[in-house]
Amino acid sequence: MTERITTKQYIKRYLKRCITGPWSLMCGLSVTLKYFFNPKRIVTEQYPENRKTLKMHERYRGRLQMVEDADGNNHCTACGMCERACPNASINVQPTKNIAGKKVLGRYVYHFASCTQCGLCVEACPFGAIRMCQEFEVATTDSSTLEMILNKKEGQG
Amino acid sequence: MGIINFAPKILDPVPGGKYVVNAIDYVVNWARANSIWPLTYGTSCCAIEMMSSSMARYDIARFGSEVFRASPRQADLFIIAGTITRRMAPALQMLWEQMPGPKYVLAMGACTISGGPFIYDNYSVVRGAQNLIPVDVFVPGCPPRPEALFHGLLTLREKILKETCRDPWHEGDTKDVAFMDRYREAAKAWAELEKIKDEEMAEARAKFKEENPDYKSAFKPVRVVKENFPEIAREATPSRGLSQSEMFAKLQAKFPSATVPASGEDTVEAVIQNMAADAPLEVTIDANDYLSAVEFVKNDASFSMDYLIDVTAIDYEDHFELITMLRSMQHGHKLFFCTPLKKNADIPEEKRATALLAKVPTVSHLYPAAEVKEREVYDMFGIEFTGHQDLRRIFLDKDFVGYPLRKDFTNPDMIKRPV
Amino acid sequence: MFVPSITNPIGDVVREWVPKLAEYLPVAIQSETLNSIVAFLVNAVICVIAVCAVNIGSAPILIYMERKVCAHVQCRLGPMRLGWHGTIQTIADVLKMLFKEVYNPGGVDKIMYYMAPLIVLIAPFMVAALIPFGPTLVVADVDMGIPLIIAVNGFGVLGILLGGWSSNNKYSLLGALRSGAQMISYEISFAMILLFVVMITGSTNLMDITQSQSGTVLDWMIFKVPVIGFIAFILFFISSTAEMNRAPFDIAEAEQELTGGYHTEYTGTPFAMFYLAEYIALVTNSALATTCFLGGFHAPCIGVAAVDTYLNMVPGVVWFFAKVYFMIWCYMMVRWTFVRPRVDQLMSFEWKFLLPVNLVMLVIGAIYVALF
Amino acid sequence: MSMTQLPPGFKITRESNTEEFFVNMGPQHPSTHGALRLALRMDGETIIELVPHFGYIHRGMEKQAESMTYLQYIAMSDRQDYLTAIQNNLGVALALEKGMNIGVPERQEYIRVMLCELGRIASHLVFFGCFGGDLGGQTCLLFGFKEREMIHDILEEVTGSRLTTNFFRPGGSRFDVPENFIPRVKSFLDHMEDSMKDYERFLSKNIIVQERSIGIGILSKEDAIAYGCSGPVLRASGIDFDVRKNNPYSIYSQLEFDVPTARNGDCYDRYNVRIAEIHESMRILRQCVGKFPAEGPWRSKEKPVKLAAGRYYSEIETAKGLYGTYVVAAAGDKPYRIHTRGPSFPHIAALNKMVQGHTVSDLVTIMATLDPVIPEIDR
Repeated sequence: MTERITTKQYIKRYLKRCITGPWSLMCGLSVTLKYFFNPKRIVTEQYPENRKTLKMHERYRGRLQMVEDADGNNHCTACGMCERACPNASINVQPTKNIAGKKVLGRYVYHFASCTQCGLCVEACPFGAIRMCQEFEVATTDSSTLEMILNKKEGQG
Repeated sequence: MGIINFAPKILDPVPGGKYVVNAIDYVVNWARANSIWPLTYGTSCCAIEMMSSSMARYDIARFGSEVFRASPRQADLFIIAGTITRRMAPALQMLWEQMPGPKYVLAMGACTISGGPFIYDNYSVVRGAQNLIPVDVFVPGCPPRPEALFHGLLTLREKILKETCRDPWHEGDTKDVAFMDRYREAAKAWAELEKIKDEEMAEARAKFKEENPDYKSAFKPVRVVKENFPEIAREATPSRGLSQSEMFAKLQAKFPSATVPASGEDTVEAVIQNMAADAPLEVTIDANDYLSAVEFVKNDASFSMDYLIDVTAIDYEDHFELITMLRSMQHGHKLFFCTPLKKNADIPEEKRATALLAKVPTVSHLYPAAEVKEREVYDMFGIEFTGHQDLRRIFLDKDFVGYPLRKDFTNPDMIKRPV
Repeated sequence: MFVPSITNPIGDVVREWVPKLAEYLPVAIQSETLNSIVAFLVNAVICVIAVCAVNIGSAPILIYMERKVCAHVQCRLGPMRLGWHGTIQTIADVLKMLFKEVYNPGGVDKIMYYMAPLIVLIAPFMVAALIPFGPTLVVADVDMGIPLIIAVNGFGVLGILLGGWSSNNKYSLLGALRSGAQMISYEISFAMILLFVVMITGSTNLMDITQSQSGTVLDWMIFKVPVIGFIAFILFFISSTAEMNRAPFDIAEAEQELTGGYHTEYTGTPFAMFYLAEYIALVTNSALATTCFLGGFHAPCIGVAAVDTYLNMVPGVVWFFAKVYFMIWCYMMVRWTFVRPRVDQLMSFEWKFLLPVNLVMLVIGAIYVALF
Repeated sequence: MSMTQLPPGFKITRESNTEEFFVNMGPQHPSTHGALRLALRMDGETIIELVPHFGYIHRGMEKQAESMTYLQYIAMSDRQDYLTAIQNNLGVALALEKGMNIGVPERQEYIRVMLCELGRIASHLVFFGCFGGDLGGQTCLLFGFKEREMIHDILEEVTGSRLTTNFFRPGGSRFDVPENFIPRVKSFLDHMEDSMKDYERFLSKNIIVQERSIGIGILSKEDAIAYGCSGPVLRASGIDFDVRKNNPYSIYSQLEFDVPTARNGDCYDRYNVRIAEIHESMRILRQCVGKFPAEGPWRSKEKPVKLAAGRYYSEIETAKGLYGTYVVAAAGDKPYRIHTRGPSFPHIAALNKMVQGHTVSDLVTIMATLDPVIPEIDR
């Protein structure tokens, strides 16, 4: 920016900045002082301490979970829609045959390690057999625990 | 490190010395576990959540970990936040090596644990940081919430508190974790099990069928009821500037080779008439006319296409199609040039994968914006731009083999998505 | 034989006690020279321990304070989980840094590399020895106090330059060069403003300077010379911030630009020393500001006898540290408020603004001394 | 020193008496905003030339997209410009709607506009924070993120995730907004208005900020167009171009808002334009809060996402600029190819033009005001 100005203008501008400059800095300082002396403005949530009151929203997408009734029965029919909807092979539905020879859910293998919690599987499931749970404390030191079997019981059929 | 590692050797034989060693352990672990300084390292989405966790709302400072060091030499914890690509991997390993021990690694997010969304059909992402450096704590999620990161931090803290100078911290080993292989093996194993089960159950099933010939399951899967919504037609807001047919007429007057792909019995005019009002006009133009056509629409006053949106390409069986997207800032209309480029058939089959198959004049002297975009097309498709000043690979290493966006591209690291 | 002696109240006590204790020794080895040597050594050890204790002891407190101040400015809580409100967080940090692996990157000049943090530490320690903490609490009551401080303060830049150069890293080198240019420039206005104080009080002895500010608040240097004193204080504040390499003048570290500047390559204990030096410099500079402008260890008397007697009942050292911590808080508020100027702007600010103003101040000071 | 062989990418030949040297910034550097590597050719602290090296976060999204279903690609698009993932979702959804030839009901339009404007504010707040932070004022960074968390809260309640929203679908969205959405947005706006006053007082008039950003990194009108810049960077150079005005999508044509522009195209202008955009977004949100239809369908009839063969192009104005999605559809639920035109790519390409003759400190300022998101460049 090469702007041509006279010496008089330059000096005028220089002196003006000598006043406005410190004033602008004072304005900035006033904001920090205001924040410093007002403990009500602190917005911190203390996570491990607030564990009891901390609740995720209803739609929060945590880990995948099977919808089960009181007896542990699930609604899964092992149709594999979720497996096809999953973008990255996080779901592996392994069907089996029950005593009547009908295809039912054997193991619902869920790879939490690669799950991106996009929720496409839940969307794809025609029977509402799975959902995203509200769990978020999921850190582990052992990566093999991230591979889990979601169903406790074989599917019904 | 250093002196305290000798403490057990000297003190343990001394009577009562082991209590001193225990005390040293306690103090050292206490200090290490409560003062974890992370390294500022983030490549993508998880980095934002990592930043969020150090901000006012979640405040990682409560754990004493707000001292994000920009230099690896002063950091204790390597939070790998974000996807690791093959190109980034050496840098990541070097950063880890530069950290003084004891150092810990926290893999944050699905990408760093297993490759996450980038497992299938991917040639550039490292599937899991464990392949590169030893990882202590895994925090799954995409991206994990700040609370989840804190939970990871607390998990790491627990881990550090269990250490002892009798078995001092040492560099762990990297693990070859081919998650996909494990998935497949598990599936195979299950299939085997199924076979055995089938055999075992055969008798019981037959018996069951005999006993209950007209067995009907009580289980009736209930379909989720979906709300009914009205069907709504799309309304296209017309673009400004020249209409599609006006543009096409003007272009064809100058370049007779310009057409619009018409399928079946529709005439070109009919196709243009039927175009949605907000769709850009896509004109197929001969490769020989390409440069002069771009020049023409740039300089012609009624077109004045001064803005290059993008240059990209599509790979078809026998030809590429170069798409040059142009827009007029002044008028507001958009014009896409689709230039079919015949693939060079003279190149022998075995060399095709690594050879440049087509050639087209560059437009980077007309639009500086095209410089990087054409490099991208060169990198991804292997189309040569004659006259380009600086035609290098842009996203991939210079020794990368092949052009990934070609349909026949193969790479040993790529896992095909099952159909 | 000439034996140097340190003149301070502790020294007097030691000098008194050493001959008395020496009488118990065999007569053959009793001598005046020995007595004075022993007295000097004992005195020196006590003083070194005292200075170290005050400085190193205050560093964790300051680090904790800084973390809390910045947290509250930024609407968060800061360290909370270790001890009551995270009070012992910094102790864990210090311990951890001591237990970290220390190694040097390839291609460094090892002697220089490990010497640099030590050199950086020297300067603030020496300055601390000259500061009168109370009416009788001064390690070295030197007549040439102010010139000595000016001389010693320039020492720190040497360590930073060495550290940056020997690290064999371009970022470190850039940081060191920046800081070298910056500190040498700001040294000048730093010295000028101290000279202004010397001119008004007529002494270079820090104890004399403090004593000349006795009386009410209005006798403090900052208010003694109307308006000019306050401007001088602000100028001192600015130049000392730059001297300490603290934000907003921390272009030598400039995390966003140079990833850490001169200490990019340092690990563990050497890095902790740089860190320590930064905070000790903060103490000494605040102490200097307190001594020169805020009346040192004098109570803020307001001229009303009833109040003043109560204020004077509090020992001077408490007042001194109260003022020092107030100054430190000011430095911190400034650090967490302002953004960092560019290198060339920083230099032109020094040479085109600060220095001329300082010269004018000196002239006005001279006129003031001549008139009153 | 005469360099006979310059490293790849450097072009300028010059005679110099002083020794030139090369500095590598990145791929892991605090102020490159991600995994970007900048090779600098410097004379002292003055930058002679800069060569950006991309690809450190190239994740091959376009290759993957070829084998993905469209819905899976919407989930993938979250990971491009993750600062406003919700806007990427909209960009893809609009292109798919063109292919499916379906529209969306009015209520959904309002949901889209409101969430996108919230996303824009969130992104600009990150800019505000990073701008202050990169200049050395760490406090700014935290101020910016403080309000951003409130937006995240709203987004999480609506979409289920803080960053990777995966929310919009062709013809609608995944869910309807919850009941307390409008009151929450309202209270957020009230809070935001107060905070912005403080923040502007804190940074806008600050003399150090002005000194460091006025006249720095000037991008002329001609260069801005030639390099294909868009969004606030283009508008700061004095060009009144905003897809929301020039090619209105959704219901932007029914809403009142201005397109803030500036004249000089320097860092301070880019900063001011973004701050003004926050105010404009708040204005849009206020209008939406007033007009939001309480009743009515929130999506059109659910259909399987299958496109007719053809090519569909949609463009929207994200917080960074023009975000184009080019879908080459084969018949069925999988694309033949999807190409994304991200706004940050041209900005970094134009970086060399802006930094020449400035110092490393200025480079940091310029990078901050370009506000790039590297994964969106590399894809």
